[in-house]
Amino acid sequence: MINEHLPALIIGIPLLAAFATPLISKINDKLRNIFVIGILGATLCLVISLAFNVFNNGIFVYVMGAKSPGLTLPSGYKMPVRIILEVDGMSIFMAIITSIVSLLGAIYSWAFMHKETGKDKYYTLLLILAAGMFGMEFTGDMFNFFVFLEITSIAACGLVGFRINRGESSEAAFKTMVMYTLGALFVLFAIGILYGEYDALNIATLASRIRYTMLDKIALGLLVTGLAMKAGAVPMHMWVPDAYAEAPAPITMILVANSQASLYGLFRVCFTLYGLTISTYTLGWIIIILGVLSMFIGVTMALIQKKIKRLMAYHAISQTGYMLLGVGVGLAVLSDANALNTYGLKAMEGGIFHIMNHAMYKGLLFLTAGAVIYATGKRNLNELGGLAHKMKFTAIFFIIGAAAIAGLPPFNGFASKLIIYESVYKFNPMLSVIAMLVSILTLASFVKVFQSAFLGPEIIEVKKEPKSMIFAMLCLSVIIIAFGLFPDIVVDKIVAPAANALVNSMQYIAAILGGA
Amino acid sequence: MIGTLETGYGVWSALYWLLGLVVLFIIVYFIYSLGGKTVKASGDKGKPFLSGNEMEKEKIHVKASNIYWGFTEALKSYYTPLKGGHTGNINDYVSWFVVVLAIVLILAGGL
Amino acid sequence: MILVLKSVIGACLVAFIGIVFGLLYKGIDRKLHAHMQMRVGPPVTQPFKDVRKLFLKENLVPENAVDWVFNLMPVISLVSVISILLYVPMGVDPILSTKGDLILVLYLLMLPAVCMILGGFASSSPYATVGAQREMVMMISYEFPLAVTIIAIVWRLSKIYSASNIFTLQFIAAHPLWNNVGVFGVIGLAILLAVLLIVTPIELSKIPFDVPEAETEIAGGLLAEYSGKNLGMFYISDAVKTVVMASIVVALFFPYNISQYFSFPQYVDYVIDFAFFLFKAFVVIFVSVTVVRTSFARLKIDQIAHMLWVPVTITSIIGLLLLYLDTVF
Amino acid sequence: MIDNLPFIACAILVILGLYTLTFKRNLIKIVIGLNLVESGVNLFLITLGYKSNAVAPIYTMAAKEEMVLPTPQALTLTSIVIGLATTALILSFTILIYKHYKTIDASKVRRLRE
Repeated sequence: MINEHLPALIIGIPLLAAFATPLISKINDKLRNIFVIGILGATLCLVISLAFNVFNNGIFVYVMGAKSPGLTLPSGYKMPVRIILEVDGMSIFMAIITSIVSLLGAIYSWAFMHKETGKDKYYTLLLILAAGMFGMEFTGDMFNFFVFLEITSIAACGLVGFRINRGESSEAAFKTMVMYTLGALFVLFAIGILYGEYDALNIATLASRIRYTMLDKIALGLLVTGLAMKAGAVPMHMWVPDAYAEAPAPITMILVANSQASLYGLFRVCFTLYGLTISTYTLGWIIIILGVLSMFIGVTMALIQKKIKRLMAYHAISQTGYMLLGVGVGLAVLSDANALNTYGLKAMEGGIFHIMNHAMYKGLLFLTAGAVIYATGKRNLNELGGLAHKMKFTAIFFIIGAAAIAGLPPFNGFASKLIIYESVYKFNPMLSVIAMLVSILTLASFVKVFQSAFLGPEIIEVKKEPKSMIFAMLCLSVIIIAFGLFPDIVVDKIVAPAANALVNSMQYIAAILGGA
Repeated sequence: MIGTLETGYGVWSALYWLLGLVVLFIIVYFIYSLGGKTVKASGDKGKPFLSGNEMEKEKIHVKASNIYWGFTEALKSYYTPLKGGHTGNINDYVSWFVVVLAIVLILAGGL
Repeated sequence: MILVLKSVIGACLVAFIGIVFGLLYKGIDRKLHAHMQMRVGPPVTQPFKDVRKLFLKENLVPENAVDWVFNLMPVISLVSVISILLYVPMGVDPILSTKGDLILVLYLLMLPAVCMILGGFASSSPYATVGAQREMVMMISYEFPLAVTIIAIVWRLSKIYSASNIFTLQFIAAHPLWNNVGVFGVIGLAILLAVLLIVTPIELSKIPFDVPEAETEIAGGLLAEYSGKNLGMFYISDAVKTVVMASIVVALFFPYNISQYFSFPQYVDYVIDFAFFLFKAFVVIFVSVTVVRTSFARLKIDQIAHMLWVPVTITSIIGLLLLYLDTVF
Repeated sequence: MIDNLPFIACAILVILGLYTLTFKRNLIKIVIGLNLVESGVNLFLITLGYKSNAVAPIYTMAAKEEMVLPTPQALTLTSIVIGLATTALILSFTILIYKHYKTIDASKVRRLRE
């Protein structure tokens, strides 16, 4: 029974729980925390069971209010008109990331947000954000995608500006909101164009009808730019450091997953919607160039930052570049079966694996940054120093996260970067070289953070980090190390299905339209 | 073989490396333990060498913005325009978006 | 199972080889350096004596230092640098040839340097911090030419062979590129070799690139606060790193063996190949360490950064382009 | 040509909005610019479903069979609601910014940069 309705439940449960949260927090704060963590834990379980379902039985199609998508209308017209959720390997891959990250974010928030007011709104927004991300990942309908995109935008900006006692928070939230809304409006514009041309909103139906006219090209450009902006690609990245630095640390971790949900949307548009009709070579190059710019400019800007979370935010940009690079190479050779099989698919696997790794280690790093800010009340690296004397746990977690993001073996970042280097070079050797260079610049800037915050003489007072924060960081560290030691299992079991799902867009279409 | 990642053109197995690392760690730690005993120095002996200058604790710590001087100095001509580009002005954020939109539209239109 | 056994025994073996020959090369280097300056110089066994003396001394931890980082880093540095030798061919195939490749070696090469940097930072001395940040700046600066060199070679190889282990050093060493390229290719390879020979002394922070240590300027730099066995560990890992760098250069550019010209039993072949490898490594160290450090004076850190980011980078890209041209014509 | 007039109007609205967003420094005006873009997009959506001489799709018992396409209207309604939410949120941030910075000049509201 539950099995049939999994996708709807995964979106619905957090969404309903979000509006129950203010009521429950009227009773008791602790009860509310347990409730939120319980809901997100339950969602994680549902996602995992859906994942098994998808990996065993292929694409999972869920039609709101009907048994199958192929039902005819009363007038005899046969076409998928209902709201359809379509879950394939890539969607479920993203949903796994989202659910892990939001659960750990909620656990970390317990102690981190302990002294703040307005926690009921905080948790409500957190749950809405999670629900919105699941929606973006599961939906099989372009307009639904826009709606969920806006839900995440509103919830995310509400959380970015959560600390209304800080002017900077409001500023960051304002800027982010303007950018998010603008991007989403252009996405809506593109959806309008597609609807006007093909009279459909369903992704599969659209994909099967697209003829690649001039209007389609415009729609493609709008979609790519809008979604790439929300994913934080250079040179549309400037909101990223603002938003990431000003949001509370657990929220920043979830915002990373939110950006990745937009990245998912970008890939879905490029591969599934347009991948069948056009030679994607130029499109692939556009994505690769965005990726290379993001990697390089992101990391060089990070190197000179003074605020700990701003620095990490620039790294989030630069790591997004790796994903764009890996998947972009796959996209560029999509129509060349030989190249796709020899290195294109591997590059995509690297890029997609990197999405998951990045969510984990960047989450960990933001959490350690949160712990530092919690313990000292200082955000500026110039004022910090000597924390490793007292905060041993945080220091060790920071080392793990930093080594993973810099791609030092044996952590997970190394595995995904290795796949990217060793497949991308075949497409163009300079891409690999730049990726390797960016990796060491990343290392350099994290060594800087470690030196200025954790090492040196004890010069500031610190509070001890609470247990719930340590627990959340520990979970992420364990995931990072496990993925680093057994990368082949992760790649085979969940990354390869995701990459294949993107490449085989015929299957995605056939699941809705039936044997296309 | 579990733990061996094939990348298409290369290979990596963390487990064997870790095994080698453990063995090496035992060997190296054995050599290390042959050395003299470790003493946490205090007083004059434990102060950092500063060519005879007396300094407060806070001043000894090199601050974050002073690190990597040689790098930023060598790449000054790269960093100056880059820093100038990040104005923090919302108008510029939107302009960049519009510029990229235009470029992507031109490129995508020319497919 | 055999591989497990091999990696255990191999680890002991490379630890022995790395430490002994590393210190030996260091002694030879010092001797030759002295001779070139018309001095007599210390005996070849002097590095061993130095290490022994350091191990007899007390191991001081400064007051402000973060102890656990400060004491852990020398050990990890030596462990990680020796572990590279598991993947590098030394005349014979590497021990873990099927379990790691060239990119891994590059990353492992960073580990000892990072350990030294963190150790320097952890000692909380301004001189050490300055030295450590210089080391880091050098690392980021030489990465680009180094990456270009390696990717160019592998990319050119991948145009000829389509094996699934092109990135392993075993494969690269078994298929020397010199034999398979045209005129442009040979010039390009020579340029890349030159780049790698420039990068080698920087990687090892030898004069003229010894700004991180720079005794006359910042009092020993990142090792300023280290003493006793901790310093000994760094001393040994520096020696081992020399062997590692030399063997990477040998594996990439001079993988030729001489055993096939004789008809000895196989185990003698191994010994001959290994001895020939030691000779090639010695030549590399002599050219890129001893000669260079005798002939030049120390550069400033921003000069090094600039030199690596502009001229050396451009040179390496020219090498890559020539290799590319070679596939066209 | 005359049939395309609504589309041209949409394009003009969007471009005007982008102009406002790019060149106006007042934060309130930036919000207005955002709303202009939004109106343009909404107008575009609603125009898509237009049929001449057809009735609104809510009259199920109407004498004429011809109806305007209902889906774009539903889309537009949703989009308007979302637009309202974003505008409200963004204006409340503007109020907060004014409280902390005592200005709503975009060139002065930039403590976060580099």
